[in-house]
Amino acid sequence: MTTSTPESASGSRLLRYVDALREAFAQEMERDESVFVFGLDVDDHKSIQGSTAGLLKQFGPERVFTTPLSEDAMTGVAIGAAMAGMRPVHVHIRMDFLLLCMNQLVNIAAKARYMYGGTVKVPLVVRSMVGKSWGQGAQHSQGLHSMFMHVPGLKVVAPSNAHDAKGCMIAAIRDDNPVIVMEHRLLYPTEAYVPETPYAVLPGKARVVAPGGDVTLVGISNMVVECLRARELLSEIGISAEVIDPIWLSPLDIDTIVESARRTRRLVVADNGWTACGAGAEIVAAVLERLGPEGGIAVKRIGFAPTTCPPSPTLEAAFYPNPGTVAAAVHALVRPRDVAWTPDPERTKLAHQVQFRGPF
Amino acid sequence: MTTSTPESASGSRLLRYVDALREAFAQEMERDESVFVFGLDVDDHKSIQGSTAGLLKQFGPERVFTTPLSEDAMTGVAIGAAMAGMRPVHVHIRMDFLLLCMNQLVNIAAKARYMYGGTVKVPLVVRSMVGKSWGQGAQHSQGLHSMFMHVPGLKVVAPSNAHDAKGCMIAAIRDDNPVIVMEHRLLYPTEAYVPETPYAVLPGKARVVAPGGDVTLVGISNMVVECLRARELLSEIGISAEVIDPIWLSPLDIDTIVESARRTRRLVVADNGWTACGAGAEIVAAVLERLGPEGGIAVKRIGFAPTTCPPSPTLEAAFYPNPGTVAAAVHALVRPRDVAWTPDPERTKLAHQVQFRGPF
Amino acid sequence: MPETPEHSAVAERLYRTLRLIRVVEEEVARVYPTDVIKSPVHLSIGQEFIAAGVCDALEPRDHVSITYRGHAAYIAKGGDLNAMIAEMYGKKAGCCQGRGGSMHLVDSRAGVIGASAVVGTSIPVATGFALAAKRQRTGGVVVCFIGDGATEEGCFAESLNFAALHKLPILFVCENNGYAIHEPLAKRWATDRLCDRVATYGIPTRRIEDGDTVTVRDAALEAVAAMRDGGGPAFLEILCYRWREHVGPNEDFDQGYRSADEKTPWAARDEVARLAALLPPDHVAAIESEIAATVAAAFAFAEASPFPVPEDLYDHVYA
Amino acid sequence: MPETPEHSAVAERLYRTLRLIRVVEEEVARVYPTDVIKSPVHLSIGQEFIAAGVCDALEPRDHVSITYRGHAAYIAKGGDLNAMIAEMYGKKAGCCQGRGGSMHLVDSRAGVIGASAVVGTSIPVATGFALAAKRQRTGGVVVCFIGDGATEEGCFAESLNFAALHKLPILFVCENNGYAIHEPLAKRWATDRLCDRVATYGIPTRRIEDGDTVTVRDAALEAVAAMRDGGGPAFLEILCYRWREHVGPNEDFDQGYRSADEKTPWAARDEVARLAALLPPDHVAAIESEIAATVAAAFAFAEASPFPVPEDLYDHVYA
Ligand SMILES: Cc1ncc(C[n+]2csc(CCOP(=O)(O)OP(=O)(O)O)c2C)c(N)n1
Ligand SMILES: Cc1ncc(C[n+]2csc(CCOP(=O)(O)OP(=O)(O)O)c2C)c(N)n1
Ligand SMILES: [Mg+2]
Ligand SMILES: [Mg+2]
Repeated sequence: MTTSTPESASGSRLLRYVDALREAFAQEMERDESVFVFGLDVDDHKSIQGSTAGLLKQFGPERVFTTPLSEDAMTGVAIGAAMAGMRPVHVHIRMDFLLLCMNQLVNIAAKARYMYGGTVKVPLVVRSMVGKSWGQGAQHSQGLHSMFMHVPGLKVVAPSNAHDAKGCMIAAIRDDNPVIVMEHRLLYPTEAYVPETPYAVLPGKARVVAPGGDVTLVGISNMVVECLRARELLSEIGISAEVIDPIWLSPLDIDTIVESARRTRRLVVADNGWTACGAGAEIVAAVLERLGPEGGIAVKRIGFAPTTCPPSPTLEAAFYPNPGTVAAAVHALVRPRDVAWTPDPERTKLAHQVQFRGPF
Repeated sequence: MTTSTPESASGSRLLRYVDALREAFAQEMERDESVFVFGLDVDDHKSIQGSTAGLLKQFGPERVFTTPLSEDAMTGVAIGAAMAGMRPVHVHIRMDFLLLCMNQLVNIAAKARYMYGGTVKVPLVVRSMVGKSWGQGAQHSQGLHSMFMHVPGLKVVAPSNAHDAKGCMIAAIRDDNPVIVMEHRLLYPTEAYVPETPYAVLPGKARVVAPGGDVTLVGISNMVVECLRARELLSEIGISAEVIDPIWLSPLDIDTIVESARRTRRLVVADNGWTACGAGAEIVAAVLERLGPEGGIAVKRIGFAPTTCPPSPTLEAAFYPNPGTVAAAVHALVRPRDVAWTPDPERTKLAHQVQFRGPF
Repeated sequence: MPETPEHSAVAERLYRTLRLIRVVEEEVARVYPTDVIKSPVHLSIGQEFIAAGVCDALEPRDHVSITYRGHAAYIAKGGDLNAMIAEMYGKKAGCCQGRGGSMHLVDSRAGVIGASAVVGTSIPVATGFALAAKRQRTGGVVVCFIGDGATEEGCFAESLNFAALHKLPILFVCENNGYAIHEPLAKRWATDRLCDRVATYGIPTRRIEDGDTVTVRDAALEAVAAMRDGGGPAFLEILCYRWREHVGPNEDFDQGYRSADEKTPWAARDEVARLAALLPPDHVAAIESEIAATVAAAFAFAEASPFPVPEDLYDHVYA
Repeated sequence: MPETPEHSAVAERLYRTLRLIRVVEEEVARVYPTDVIKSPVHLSIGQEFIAAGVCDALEPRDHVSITYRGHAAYIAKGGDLNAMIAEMYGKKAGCCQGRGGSMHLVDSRAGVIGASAVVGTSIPVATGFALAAKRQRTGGVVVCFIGDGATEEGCFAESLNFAALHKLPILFVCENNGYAIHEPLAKRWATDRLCDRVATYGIPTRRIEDGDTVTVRDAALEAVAAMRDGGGPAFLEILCYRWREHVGPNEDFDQGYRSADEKTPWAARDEVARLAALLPPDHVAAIESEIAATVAAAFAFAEASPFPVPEDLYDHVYA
């Protein structure tokens, strides 16, 4: 198994995130008979936006199958199968549906190894997609990763590009612990260089995506993309942002973030979820515990507005952070005495968001 | 309706936390016919440790009733009844069981008013008890408040004494929003002055429980009691801790904490739960966002060890923070250059913990 | 249906409801590609007879619990049409002020309990409304519409047991269209003995296979009457067929997961056409122009209404 | 039971298991007030015949899924007794290294799936073991023991449907003792037609009311044989009675929620005594002293074992 980064080119092709995921499943299922993929609609013609396309044909209905609408029990089934030596990948088309599975995930999956004294393991992968986009609304849009980061025994990963999608998925499948994977609907069509051979993007290592000296900007999931765009906008007014992608949220590579924040003296976390008790709170608190009072670090969290997600476009636009709001927040932190600055809204849009139109 | 504090004496008696809760239900059910109390075992002879004692007799089985073991649906039933104009109090003997209810609580209760455009309200109270004590283990011990603090639309409260237990419960019952109440098993026998007449301890107001100048020590739920003990131990070595009880975790009165931390320059949060993405992370991050880089505030979170809760006494003792570990952490923060100090373990025990022996 | 004056009044009323739903949804489908609608739509075209038949048995004090595929029942229970279309357009005048969208229609005044996009979640919530109706002695009943897929969620079993235990006035209506998205029953149900299962809770059940609006209405009337007398819950499983794709405005027989043949018998007995044929043509024509005007007005209202302003975002998080 | 050599071997084996469970639990109850046991205990005294009968039908490759009231099935399936008692004492040599306690017994080598203290949660997990057994073609089956209360959780219905749909080799055994803590069935079940309900999934069911260990064993043998032939899941509802309080070592007939009369018929046909009477007295005596020695050794082992050290806290959070 090799490790690699999104830039490494030998044996790589430009691949979409969704195809990178699909390739990870195909390669791992080929390699290991105990891997199976199940969940509502994994075997239909839409195949979870294409991320499970072809698997049914290649591996048959014993290893690729849909389920009844019974998320709670299906999670338990996955846990049981995992304890019995298989490697289930359980798929949810929306992360919101994980709320139906919390009891099994938190009370059993996270705790089994511990409460059974190390005599069992739970090599389970739970895939869940965040539905941000056109009109998804209250119950098809949530990024609930912080709830899982809270619980010892779970791992949590949120790949932000095609390269990491494949590498993290392979790492998750090979991991002997339950891993919650947060995939982002809007990342599916995005492309990156992806090696053909299997490789793992392992837990606990963040990546400095773009260097900078004035502020440390941590992006989570698709917010990495939006932070990179914010970085471009900021560079035009002479602010240099270092963008970090934690990739794995649990275990979290706090060292890389601490290292950067120690240098820039400013830390902004842009999250794909609410801020209260969120991943941003964790990162800010952990960095400041580490740096101590001499730190004198300015901090700011950005995330969903503290409301339910509305579908109406005017409200939805105000609900989600975007490159413009990220850039404006960074500017306010870096130049607190300047008048507020907001980049031209037209320039803050991301190409794929302009193009995308619903429903799914 | 009056407001009051645990010290106010006129018309007050010393009452146990459990009896203060019971009195709140009796008074509110007397006042408002739409209030009802239901959940597994609320009507048996143990009556949720006595907290629902006598209610069945006084108000009859239409307003005080047990349920099947169906926490998910019962939560939905409570939500529906609340939307239809009633005021349900849904009781869970352990907070861990709320994991079965997450879908209804987060996807419906928290969002209904918003996603239905303000046309409905959900005046629901969810009582849940934290089972810390002798051998409760992995699934009977969790404090999951931060998961609920994360979600807009929910309120969260964790009364730490008998006075607030009654006042918060009355406020929760009268609130038109879903309120998650975290009660702590070990607080049930503790006494405070409790007014006889109904009163509310309203959302969004913290209390400075004991003044101090060297460090701001925020305690959550029963950790308030343990912080007060830590404060005594610290005072013996000349460290003066200001202890704050947020009471309501959502909405959170961050102003009171900011005010204190600005003065003491040191902030320690001792929580009754895990620290990752926990209430302590939220408080630390929010305070530092507010105080800005000139703050130069030293911070520290204390909570459950990042493991599952074990029942074996040697492990359990290491899992939970206690007045000794809190005091030691504060000391390290206040006097970072001193050698580590830990108070005599015998002196760090709380009286009721020494006495209590299982199982329930 | 024999030709008595009362019966023809019923037929006319049912037809009016059926036709209104059909015209609204066809208009939704027509405008959908122009991007005026701002959230995913789940059309009930072909299944309208269930909502029309059941809701005809209800009174204003009764409630219906609908799903994300809830346009039909919303309309049949008398939900405000302007507010519905405005909601789908994401407008402030929408029934949810643009905060719900097509999947979360609500009309508290008309007794329409808000819909959920998480399948099955509405079942216990509806049961809670029935508990409140009983405790508050309103005399009202609750109808809980669900799909076949929703019966697989654990809360369905939990709710049935609770409703039966407490003899709550709730009629569960399962619109069994044979699919959950693209997955057929055979891949989800161990057997099709749903009614038998529900009956074991002591709940009277009936399975309606004939696709007849009046059969549905009569069954609902009977169940509701028993419920108002304190008879406790009842259950109807009603076979039906979804003519369009699961979500979105189009047909999808080219997608391979089901064949157009499946639709043929259902299209042949389309209740909208069948009931029209039972009525005097001038009545049908009058209803048609009335409905055309109503629907045009609703879409015009939605079109002309303003969007919420960004500052509205923070309203209604808490009561 | 006719007197054939084979049958008396069975009776002796069943008796040995029953008696071992009874002696262990009575010893647990005896030492409990001395505070050596470090987590809440849920005794199965009076209900042992179910675990003893069912597990007699199993092979080492089979699994059992137990509950927090799981001492009986743990022992009957051959779980390590020393490790069990040490676990209850909170010792490092416990089957969970002191991380589980009485409510979370596990013995992977003996095929005992770990227990959960959240009622019902073990049902889908056991179903997952059955899925694995089928996919891995081990030929093994899974027995999932549950209480009557657990059948009220939604995951029970969900699991039954899935197990039947996929014809999984799992035998669900409901130990119906009529109570969940202090709440009787009448306050929780709309009807008692549990077997009828399960049967609607196409699952063969049987209700055993006679409290007979051999009846239980024979029913389990039959079900397991059918399952090994690919017959899919089966279900047994077995009536029984809990003689002690829900949690803790004592009787509780003075608490008012149930009367001692309820116990009388069950005590009259106590299976431990009944099977003992069927065996030659010298066999019974030999078994008795053997069990006494085994049990004494287990408690002595637990007593002598060291507690975990605080640093152990961080082991096994992740694999
Ligand atoms: C809990 C949950 N699981 C999965 C989904 C995805 N989903 C949306 S609609 C649907 C099908 C539901 O089928 P059914 O209940 O038969 O209703 P129908 O769409 O056929 O009217 C599914 C699986 C969801 N919204 N909620
Ligand atoms: C999900 C859940 N709800 C409630 C409880 C509290 N509780 C513990 S045991 C029990 C009774 C379970 O009854 P049953 O399944 O009949 O098993 P029994 O104790 O009678 O063997 C209850 C309600 C729990 N542990 N888990
Ligand atoms: Mg359907
Ligand atoms: Mg029982």
